[in-house]
Amino acid sequence: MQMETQTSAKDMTVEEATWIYTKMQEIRQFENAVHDIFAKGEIPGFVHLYAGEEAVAVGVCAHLTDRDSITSTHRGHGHCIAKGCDLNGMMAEIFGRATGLCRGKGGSMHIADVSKGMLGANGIVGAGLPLAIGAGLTAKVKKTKDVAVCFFGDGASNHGTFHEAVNMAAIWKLPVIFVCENNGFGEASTFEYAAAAERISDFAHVYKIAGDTVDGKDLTAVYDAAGKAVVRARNGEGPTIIECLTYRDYGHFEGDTQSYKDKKQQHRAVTEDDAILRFQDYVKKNKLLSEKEIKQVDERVKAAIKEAIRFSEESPFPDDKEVTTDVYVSY
Amino acid sequence: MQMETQTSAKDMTVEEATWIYTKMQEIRQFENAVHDIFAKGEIPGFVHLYAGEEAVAVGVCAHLTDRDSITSTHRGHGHCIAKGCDLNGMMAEIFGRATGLCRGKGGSMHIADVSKGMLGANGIVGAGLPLAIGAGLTAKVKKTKDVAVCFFGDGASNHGTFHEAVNMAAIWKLPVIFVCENNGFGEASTFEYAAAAERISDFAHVYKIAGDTVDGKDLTAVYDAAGKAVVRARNGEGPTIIECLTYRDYGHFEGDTQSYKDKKQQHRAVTEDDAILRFQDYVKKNKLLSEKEIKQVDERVKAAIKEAIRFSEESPFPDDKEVTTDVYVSY
Amino acid sequence: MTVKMSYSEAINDAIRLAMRKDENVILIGEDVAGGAEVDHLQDQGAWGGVFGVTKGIVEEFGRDRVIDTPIAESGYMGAAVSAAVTGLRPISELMFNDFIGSCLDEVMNQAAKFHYMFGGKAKVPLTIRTIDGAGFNAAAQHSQSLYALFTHIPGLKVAIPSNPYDMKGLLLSAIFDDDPVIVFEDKTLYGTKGEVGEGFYTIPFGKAEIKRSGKDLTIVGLGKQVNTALKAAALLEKKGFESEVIDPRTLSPLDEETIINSVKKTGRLIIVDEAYPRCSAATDIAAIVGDKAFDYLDAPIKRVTAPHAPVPFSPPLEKLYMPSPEKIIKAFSSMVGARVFSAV
Amino acid sequence: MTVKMSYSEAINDAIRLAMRKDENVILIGEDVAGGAEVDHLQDQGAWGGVFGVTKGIVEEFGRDRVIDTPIAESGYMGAAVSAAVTGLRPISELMFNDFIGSCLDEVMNQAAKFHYMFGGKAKVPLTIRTIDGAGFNAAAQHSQSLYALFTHIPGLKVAIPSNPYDMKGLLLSAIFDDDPVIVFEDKTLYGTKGEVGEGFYTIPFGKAEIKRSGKDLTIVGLGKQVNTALKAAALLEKKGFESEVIDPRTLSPLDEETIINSVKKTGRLIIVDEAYPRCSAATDIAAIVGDKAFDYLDAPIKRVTAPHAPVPFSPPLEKLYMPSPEKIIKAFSSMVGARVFSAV
Ligand SMILES: Cc1ncc(C[n+]2csc(CCOP(=O)(O)OP(=O)(O)O)c2C)c(N)n1
Ligand SMILES: Cc1ncc(C[n+]2csc(CCOP(=O)(O)OP(=O)(O)O)c2C)c(N)n1
Ligand SMILES: [Mg+2]
Ligand SMILES: [Mg+2]
Repeated sequence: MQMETQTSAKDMTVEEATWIYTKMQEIRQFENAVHDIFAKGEIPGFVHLYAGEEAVAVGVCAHLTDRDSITSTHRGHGHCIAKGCDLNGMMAEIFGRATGLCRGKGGSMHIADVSKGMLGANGIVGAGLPLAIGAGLTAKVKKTKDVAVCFFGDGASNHGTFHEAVNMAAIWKLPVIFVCENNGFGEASTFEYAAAAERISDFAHVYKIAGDTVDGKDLTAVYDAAGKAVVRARNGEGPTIIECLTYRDYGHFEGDTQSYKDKKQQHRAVTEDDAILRFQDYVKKNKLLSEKEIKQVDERVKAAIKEAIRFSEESPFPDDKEVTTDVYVSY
Repeated sequence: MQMETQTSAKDMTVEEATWIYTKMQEIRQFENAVHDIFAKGEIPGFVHLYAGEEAVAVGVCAHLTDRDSITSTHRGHGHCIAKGCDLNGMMAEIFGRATGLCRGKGGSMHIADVSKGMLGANGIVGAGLPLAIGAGLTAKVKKTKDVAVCFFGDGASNHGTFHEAVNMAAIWKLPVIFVCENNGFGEASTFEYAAAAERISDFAHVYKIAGDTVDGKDLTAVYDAAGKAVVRARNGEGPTIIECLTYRDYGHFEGDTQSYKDKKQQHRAVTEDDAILRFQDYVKKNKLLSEKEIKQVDERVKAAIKEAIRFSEESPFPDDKEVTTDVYVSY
Repeated sequence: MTVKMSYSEAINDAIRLAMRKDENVILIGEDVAGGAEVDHLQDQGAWGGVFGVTKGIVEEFGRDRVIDTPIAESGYMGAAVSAAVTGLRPISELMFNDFIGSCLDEVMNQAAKFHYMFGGKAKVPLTIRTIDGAGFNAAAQHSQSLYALFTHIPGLKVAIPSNPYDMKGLLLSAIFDDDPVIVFEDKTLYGTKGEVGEGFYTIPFGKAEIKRSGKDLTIVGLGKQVNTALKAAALLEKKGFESEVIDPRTLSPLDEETIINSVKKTGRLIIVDEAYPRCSAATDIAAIVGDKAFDYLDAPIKRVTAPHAPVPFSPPLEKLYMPSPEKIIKAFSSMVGARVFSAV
Repeated sequence: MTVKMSYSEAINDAIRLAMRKDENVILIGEDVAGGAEVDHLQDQGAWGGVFGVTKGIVEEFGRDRVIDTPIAESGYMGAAVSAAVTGLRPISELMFNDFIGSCLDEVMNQAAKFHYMFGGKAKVPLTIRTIDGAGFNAAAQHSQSLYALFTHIPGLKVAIPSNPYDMKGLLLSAIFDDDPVIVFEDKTLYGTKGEVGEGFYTIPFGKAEIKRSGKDLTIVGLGKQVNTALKAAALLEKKGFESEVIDPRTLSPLDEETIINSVKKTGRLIIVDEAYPRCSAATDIAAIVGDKAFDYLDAPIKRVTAPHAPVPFSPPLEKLYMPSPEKIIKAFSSMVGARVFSAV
């Protein structure tokens, strides 16, 4: 977000709440739309949807400006939207069109917009972790106050890059925030099976950095944790691990039968635990947004997503010569 | 060692003490000899000496049989000797002779003897960690009671493979013991600089496995910790991290000026803290070996090293055709 | 006796046969079963790999021998290497060959070098199964065909089966081979059906298959590009040219003899390879044949490959990126001269 | 004006010049300074890399720009990649090229692909310096020459300087190039002295150098093998044959034109490459020239390379392993016919 944010949700302004709610809705509706279009066979390739995890991306990115960087994952649409990527450009990218953010050459797993500090979705699990260190290093060397956020999954926490990155951020006191989206699964394997650690944030203690586990379905909890971490990072106080307990509403990728999910848990996740429903309650209870204003946002977003689809469908595919352009800046 | 060992040094037999002291001396004298010969320019390649860290390799391997496996590092001579590799074959390997353990094709950084459970010194930092998992996996799948020990440095603990391996050993409850030789340096960088963690054994807590830090210059401390870990591993109770605080008497590799070392610490390491001197005191105090018996071992080892050098110097270089043999079992 | 099976089923069949035959064979990788420790899936598994190729294997052999790993390629690949050294015959799945970036050391510096570095005293009977290939709109990080990297490394064997029959036979050879072997499974071939031998059989490494014979042109197709070669051959036949199409089946070892003998007959060679063009298997075969069959060549050896570019996502671009029968024919036309070619 | 300098000094000089010129240039890697946070070394450093190549640089530029890393190649290489994307020009040292196994992903799937995958909207001005080469008895895991792996990957540029002058100019080009470049430093060349230009200069990529000209044979030598080629040329001269020796200087891009023009004149080509022989830079050049200069070739293109084997430790074996003037002459003799050759 480009406006000044608060460190604690208690002080959230109407303007902020509106931005946050809008972004959460954009993610949800974008993903629902992609899900439907994929089912119809109109979207090619591998697609991993972020629906259900909105509170994480938005709660964190609310504190960031375009100068701050984020690194992302294969499940990157939510991070892109939260970081301010253009919906038309994103959707067109997923459609493989010339008007896509990457001119159709990247696709769902590689959406990026460096001008917005979004350093790219990434098809390689764990790859974003060291990349965040580099953005943090640039901030340190250039003595800016920028921060770098690394979104990564519970599954990625078992990859060596997680530890290499956290250790480097810790010894160099880099302005890097490690945001783990612990949605309980790496593909079809549970976090409990694949990871020996009880909590990923437990590692913070050993690396002697700040760390916490929060309810990742609760926008305000993520917002508060990230707010503190960003302030620490900007003040040169070093990195933080924030583990957000969340859930993905869809399968690992589109096409996944999800036999490994517990039906009750899945039901709870999309009803009482749902991040958007809970944030709606919150803004209403705290008189930030009214029921009517919420509906207005929903409608605005609906129109925006519809427009993104129209834009994409009507956009041309890239020119033939694009196969071999952009391999090098010069060669 | 092939004999039945005790879990606690308190119960150490004379036979054991003799074996242990002999192995420690073999390592020390072997390394001193290699140091001298290297200085004369008779040994080619990169050589990393283990002198000073004897208590670690010997204290651990005392509990192992040939069926148990160890994985090693670039600083592998000590592990080889402790695991029972032939001194002549080792020295000849370092000399690049046909009679070497690897027929001269491996050299110092790749001495191996799979028949003794020594899975190879390794030129790649961190590589031994996953390899130990494999040996542990074989034991588990084949339902043997064998254990696998991974020796690795403090520097290697910053490599991703450390975490990938420990996590896998933990979730699968493998009979793997992670023995960290924390000698305070990874090349010319201190452990304190390169690692954020205070103690490498602190990770054990997060991975929910056993772990401890011991005085790696004290043979009995290593022996006790390893004894317990081996029993646990054989009983199917899972992995252990043992961090041994030690010191390397020579440089990182032969030729290193060691400007980064604290002179006082270096002095203490080779005098009052010296593992061999301390074990001599121990065996004398506990009436396991007399001064005279110690001297006899020293002399026997001296002769053995001399013989190893003679053997190596008189051994032929490999046959020309060996350049292209052993690339494949069949091709 | 043969039976109709998909490429994917042939893999599943081979793995089961190997696991029945030798209890030291294990299958290890990310979600090769799936659903580990989930009550109702513990025995039956969830996925059987991202494409369901190993589905059901955990049901037959249990979790002790079908091991789901954390996302830790260095970790489990290194484990597979030394499990092989210490007595097992692991089949280790690297989900996509693009992920070799996370575990090249274990393959290149450990598995490939142990036998040599240890003076012949260690064996690494490891099989790596991995998915390669473009054509699935999986974009730059999930569409590569990286077999050249592995062929470059001495100590590794490399198989690129193009059809269900070869897949089964080569995979079984790989599993019972005492050297580390990497077997490439083209993701676009999984659904392809073909006649597969019943029961246990192996196909020796280093034996190419002549898919059709001809006297005017030799086309070597790598992996699924054998099919592109065959399509081009059919089109060329209509033009009156007889192509000999060769599937090398393994790149390391490479059956130079079959290719060279064919070129001695035809005088012309086109290599069709969807991998990157530089330092590739295509340049490798071209260099070897250019050297050893020099006197028999009537035209330069042509390579029809991907351009020197990552794999693009957008479907029309990916299509342009790939070799095609048309590109093969164009190459051939340049070899015989456009005039000769269009004259017929 | 030139000044006599070693290969190693040329590197040091280039890095200092680049760091003075642009404050965004940083040097990062394991012990590139050494002795971080050790009181008496904090300002002066301990090692300057394992071979002392970057010694003194920390003294001039300080620890903020000369960054010692933990032993975490994925970690710091990934960091260097995105530091490049976000505004720095990192020089990242991969101590030995053999360690690419620990960070291939960062190089192959991140650095090399960002510009393309992101539709040209990200730049990765990253320079990777790495040590390669056999001849040092450093055995199988510290002696490889893996430039073919990188040349295979689109999006990377690859330089293989063979002498101090080229090293300085190519390294400076690399640092100020907006694409990721990997520069290979042959460990056996560090001590080699030669004339080096004073001050700042660059050598463009994709421009080969003709080291000597001749009409009977073209020899392309890669990296330090240029020297082997020159030795062979001197011996051949005594036999009455004039060799043209070419140093391509960069493999990606490759100056095909200079090589092909030479072959058009000489009709014969030998490529000398100490790397593994399969899917190598040698096969690459052979395939390209075999295609584009087909009509001019009087003899098959020969490759004098390492055998398909890891690098052996034992000194006599390593010597046999390497290309030599004798092997080049033997190859030439096979090209002109032993009779012709010994007749002269
Ligand atoms: C290095 C690597 N290994 C494996 C994969 C295949 N893969 C893609 S997503 C995924 C699961 C990731 O789990 P997690 O990190 O928890 O993220 P989530 O999908 O839950 O958001 C796997 C194994 C990959 N893309 N990269
Ligand atoms: C992957 C890899 N990175 C870097 C190196 C170079 N290197 C060799 S030994 C070493 C230091 C290792 O430190 P540590 O693990 O503490 O072992 P020690 O030398 O202290 O026994 C380094 C960086 C290497 N061999 N492999
Ligand atoms: Mg997850
Ligand atoms: Mg150390």
